[in-house]
Amino acid sequence: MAIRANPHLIDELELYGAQDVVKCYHCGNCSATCPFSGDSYVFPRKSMRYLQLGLESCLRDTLEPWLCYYCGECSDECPRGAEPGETMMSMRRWLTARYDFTGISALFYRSPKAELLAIVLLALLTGLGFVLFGLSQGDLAVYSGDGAFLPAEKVHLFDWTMAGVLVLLLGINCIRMWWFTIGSDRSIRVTPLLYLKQLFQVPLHFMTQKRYRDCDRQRPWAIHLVLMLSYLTMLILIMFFLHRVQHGPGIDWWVHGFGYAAALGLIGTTIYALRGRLKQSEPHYKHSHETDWIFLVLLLLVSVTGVAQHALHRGGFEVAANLVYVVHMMGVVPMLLLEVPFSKWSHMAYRPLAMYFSAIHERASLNVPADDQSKTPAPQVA
Amino acid sequence: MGFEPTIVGFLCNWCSYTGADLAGTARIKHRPNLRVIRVMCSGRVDPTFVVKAFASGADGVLICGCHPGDCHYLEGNYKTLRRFELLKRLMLAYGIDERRLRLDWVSASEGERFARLVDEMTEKIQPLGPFELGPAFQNGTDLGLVEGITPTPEVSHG
Amino acid sequence: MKDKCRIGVYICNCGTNIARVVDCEQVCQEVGTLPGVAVARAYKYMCSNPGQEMIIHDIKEQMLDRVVVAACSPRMHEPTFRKALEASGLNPFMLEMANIREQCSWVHDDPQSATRKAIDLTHAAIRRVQLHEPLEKQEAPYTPTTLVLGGGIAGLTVAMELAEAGQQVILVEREDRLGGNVGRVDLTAPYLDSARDILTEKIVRAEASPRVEVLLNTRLTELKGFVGNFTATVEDDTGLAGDRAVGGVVVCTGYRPFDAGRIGSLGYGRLPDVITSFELEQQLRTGKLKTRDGKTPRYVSIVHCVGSRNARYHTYCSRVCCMTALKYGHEIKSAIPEAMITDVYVDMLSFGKGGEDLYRRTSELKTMFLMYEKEDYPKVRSAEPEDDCGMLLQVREKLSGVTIDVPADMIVLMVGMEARHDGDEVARVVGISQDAEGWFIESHPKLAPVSTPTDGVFIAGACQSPKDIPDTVAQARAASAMILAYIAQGKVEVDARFAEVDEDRCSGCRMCNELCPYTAIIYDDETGRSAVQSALCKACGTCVAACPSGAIKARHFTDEQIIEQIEGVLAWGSNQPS
Amino acid sequence: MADPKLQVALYWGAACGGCDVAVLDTDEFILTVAEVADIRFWPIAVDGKYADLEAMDDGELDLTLFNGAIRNSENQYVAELLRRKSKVMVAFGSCAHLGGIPGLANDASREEIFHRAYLDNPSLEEGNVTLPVTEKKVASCTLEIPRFYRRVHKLADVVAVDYFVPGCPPAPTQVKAVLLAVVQGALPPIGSVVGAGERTLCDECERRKEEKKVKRFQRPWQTIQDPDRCLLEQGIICAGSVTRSGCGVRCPDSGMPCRGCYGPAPNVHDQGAKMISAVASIVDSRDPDEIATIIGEIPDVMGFAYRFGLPASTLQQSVRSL
Repeated sequence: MAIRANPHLIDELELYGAQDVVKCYHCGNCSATCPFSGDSYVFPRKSMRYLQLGLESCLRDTLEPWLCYYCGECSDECPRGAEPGETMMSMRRWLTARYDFTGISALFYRSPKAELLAIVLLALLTGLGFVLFGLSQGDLAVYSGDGAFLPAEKVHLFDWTMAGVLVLLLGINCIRMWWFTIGSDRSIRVTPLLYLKQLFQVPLHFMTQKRYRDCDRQRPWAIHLVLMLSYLTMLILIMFFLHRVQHGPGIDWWVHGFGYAAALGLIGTTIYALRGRLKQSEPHYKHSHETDWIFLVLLLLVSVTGVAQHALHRGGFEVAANLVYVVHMMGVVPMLLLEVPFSKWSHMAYRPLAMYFSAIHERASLNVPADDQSKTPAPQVA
Repeated sequence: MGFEPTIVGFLCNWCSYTGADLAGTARIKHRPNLRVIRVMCSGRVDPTFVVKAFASGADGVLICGCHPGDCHYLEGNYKTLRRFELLKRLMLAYGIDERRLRLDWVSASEGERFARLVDEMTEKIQPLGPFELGPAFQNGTDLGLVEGITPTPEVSHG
Repeated sequence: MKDKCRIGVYICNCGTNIARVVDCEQVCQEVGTLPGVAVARAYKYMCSNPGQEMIIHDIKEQMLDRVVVAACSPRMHEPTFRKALEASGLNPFMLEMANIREQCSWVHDDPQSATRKAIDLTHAAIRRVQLHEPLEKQEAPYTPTTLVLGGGIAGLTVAMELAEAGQQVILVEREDRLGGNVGRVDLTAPYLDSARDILTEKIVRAEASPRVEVLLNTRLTELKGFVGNFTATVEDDTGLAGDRAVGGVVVCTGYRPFDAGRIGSLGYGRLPDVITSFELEQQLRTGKLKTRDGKTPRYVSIVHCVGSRNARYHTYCSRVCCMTALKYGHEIKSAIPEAMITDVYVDMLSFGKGGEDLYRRTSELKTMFLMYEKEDYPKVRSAEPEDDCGMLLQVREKLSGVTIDVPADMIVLMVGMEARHDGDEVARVVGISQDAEGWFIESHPKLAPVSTPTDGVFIAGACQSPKDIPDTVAQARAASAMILAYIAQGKVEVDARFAEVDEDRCSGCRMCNELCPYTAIIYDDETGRSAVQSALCKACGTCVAACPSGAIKARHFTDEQIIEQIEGVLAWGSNQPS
Repeated sequence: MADPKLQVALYWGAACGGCDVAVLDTDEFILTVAEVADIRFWPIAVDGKYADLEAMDDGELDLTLFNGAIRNSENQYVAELLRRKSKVMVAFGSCAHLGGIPGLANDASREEIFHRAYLDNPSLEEGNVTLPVTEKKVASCTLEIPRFYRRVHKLADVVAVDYFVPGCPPAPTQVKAVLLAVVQGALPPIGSVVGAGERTLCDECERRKEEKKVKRFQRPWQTIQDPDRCLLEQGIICAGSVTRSGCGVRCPDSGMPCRGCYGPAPNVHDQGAKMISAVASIVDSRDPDEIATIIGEIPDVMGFAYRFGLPASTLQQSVRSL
């Protein structure tokens, strides 16, 4: 069956940050140089081709943009200046929007102003909510313990509720991702056992980002891993040890040790990334979409306010600590509610999942009987 | 050492001779059995030359011209082809193995093809042994020639 | 003659090129004892100055009357050694070369058999040279008027070049206007300048020039004579014929577009909005870019290689279509900015000056490029109402391996160039040949690109092979230069190698008359004899081989010389016990 | 040599007798010859024995006209004998000149010929399996008959020949001219062809000649010919163009194509090869298949190329010894 070409697809991707796609003339240098590209998944050229030809459904169903960590080798090597690395990045944004069933993601990516507006509105709403809530609960001068302005257990409950909503939203999007990439693919048969056997891929890639190490330059991997682990540590601390984190005045090194390290990691890597994007110092920092800035600024804000409220609390400035706490939450809530399911943060789920799905797909393709394979048009892009 | 045939080659100046030169320039090795005689066009090759070559001891004769349609002289090679067809019939009537006479087209750019042609023809003639006419013609004279009398050739005078 | 010969034989080592495989000393010794050989020497470089001087010295000191040089191919150094003979007062045709490099040392490894072969070839040359005769070149005057066939960009360029050099030109055009195919084009690739600008000025100047006689609706029906001395018969549509004396002819008859209707799957003739590139040019020239229904097309698809690079139609590349297609991208976009352009191509050949830049600029217009397999033309069908476009073009896209439907409101077929239907008539009249595709054949693809086997007849432009305007103009100017060189000399040299009929032997059987590709043989009814016009003869020797009376002699390639050579190469073998 | 009269011998080798008749066809001129010449030996006309010949002195004869080819040992014996006895030896007629019609037997071996002549011949009496042998012992002596050679030779293959008179048979006017030349002692250099022209038949042929292009070759009976037009142009294979002039164009004038009995033109090395070159050249086609078809339809290639000259052909001449 012929697939209808959509000549407007490039225009659409350009809203997601794609640039210079038209310059590509398919020499294949990008795929040849890419340390991740292999026999089963050959990119970025193939995805570039889908994009150029406006093969929307092909592009929607491919996992390839997620297998790219954007080390930027391809863009460096491209003889035409077609920026395949950035195109892959923009495809990830576009895919995020396609996985998102609410349409919010698409709105945000295509209109950063809308995202900014949503963040500000949600932040104000959060600020107002927390102030009103705080006032109803306790005293602005009390940070923790009885009569605390924002009691840890209540905040904890809020966190868990929010986590539930996030998991639900992201979960639905992940299922959609599964359906597009594996579930609807008639050319392969995946047994439940295979799903089970490959499940280890998710935590493996999530925790180690190990594929990123295949990149010639190791520093991006290190930065990315530190950021990732810091964030994870902080998440675990907040979700499970919030009380102990906030409890004072003594320092519980079992908890705070991790917390400080994580805070340092978060602030350090975000500043590094921001600096890099400002100076365009590395290939993957050369192009910045508005959502990249929003994400980094938000993360830095949240990290700094988190550290600040903690420091203020430890320093005995309880009122200030509480106020900063509210500001912190004004950052946290939009960041989690908007960034995780609808924007850049979602890749923390999609990428390990893509690793998992690709491993399944690869093995399932090997199991397809020969006659089936002949019916399936083999990808011809090298 | 096995039988090494001697092949006389008539090569047209513009395509085949140049192609043979190209085989040289490109150092494409081939069998040393061919003796090339350059003619301006394969159309110059009078069947008389072919019978003379066989009569003088050639084991094979190769005629090469430009590819049909590419003749430097527009269509000399078509005339060669016509003569070759009829000459082939005469050779068969003499009981000569048809592998000994070959017409082929070699362009100026076909050095490789020329070299393979020479190899192929040499290998085909090798098992045939030295040139000979059909059994009836092979019978030499059994005359009792009287010594001192040499047959007079007929001379022409103008 | 044979007994009195004094032959000098020179075996070249060519450094080690020959000597590495061939034992030159042995060759020298064996041939040195042959009858007629006065001196035989081996030397490291015969073509070098000392080598040539050795020959010149020997000719003078040893009273040599013939020379054999066993060295490289005669195609390489025959002129060199002929000059050496001339320098010592010997007729240059008293030389024979044995090719023991290209056809011996370079292609054989075994020294023994290579040396044997070298001896045989040298022996044959020695036998042959004994029958060589001194030959003299001849001269004829050159008429400084030039006949130009075809009034397209090539013909106009030749006409103006010659006219501006002060020479007379007769410009013959079959159609009723000058300009040819370029006259049907809007802008030109890659700089998007107007074809009209290029052409109009030339046409106006040609029509105004007192040196250019423009004959419209006219054909050349006969060309008699030879270089410098042709008589051209031209005939117009009304059947009015006249003879013109011309010295040279430049054939600039151009090409015709491929008939797109031959490829059914593309829908030309079946679907109204499938048009050829020339039809699009027409729309662009009038500034009305519309579908048949008068709508503005939103999707324009351009199919490349229509009739080109395909085993069923023409295997060659038509050279201009890719760049023209890219040009359309710009022209259509500037007319309809919102139009989406798709180029369906086989290979994007954006060679030459400005080509790659045009490709880049076109791709920046977000032109969609789809690659198809050249034997697998896209299929065009009418779209359904829900498709939101006029037609769908189905392409098996090669770079993605996906079969794709491309929406299109207008499909432009880049029709290739084809040899003109009347090419064979032109070829026959002027005495040049065509390749399998019908293009006129040049003397040498690299070294003589505008010359033909018929001296004084040149070809320029797309009648020789598909060509763009710059190449066409370059060829036209090259042909003009060739003509001007003849005119500057005022005379033509006729090769000393030609066939001649011995009137005392000719029996008037007329066997040879039809065989001559240059119609150089004239039969005289009165005497009942045939004769060769030496200026027209190219020395192919076909008539010589056919002459049943043995009356035609090919100078420098006589029966006796060749038979002597045959016996020479076989002399050693026939002396061996079998 | 006191006798002023010319001493002449005529002899036939492997021949049909036509050449002898051609001499008689000079009509009353033969009487003129008789006035100036003594015919010393002429088996067809006068009685004579080999013994008479053997008894002559060497060089006693002034002239021998030898017609017929050398087919057997008797032919050779007499040829050598006459050569010794004669000052001038003339190969008279196609058979002596080139091998002639008997020479066509060269494409069959002696065994095949014997088989055909003595065993398979339809006119043989059933059960008759008599084969000739060169020696047969009978009661008192041994009988000998000449040995049948493996192949036919032209006269010049066995003896030195001074002049060649071509033709099958030589045209009487040419015979007359030759005899006259001998009588007058106006002979050209040794080895010359006499009694013939220096061009080809076409020179004397009155038929209209145009440019030649042939799509189909055929035998005379297969077409209704234009009596005024060149036969070859009509697709009838006429050997006139490759045949020495001098015969008087008798065949083409009678509507029959020339068969080549006068041999090749002076400058032509091999009549058959030249014929092939000339005839194939005028095939009107550029399509290899069509060319093969047109050429393939030509009947009996050997027969038309070497009707009278197979023993003299270049290739046949190249086979000299066993």
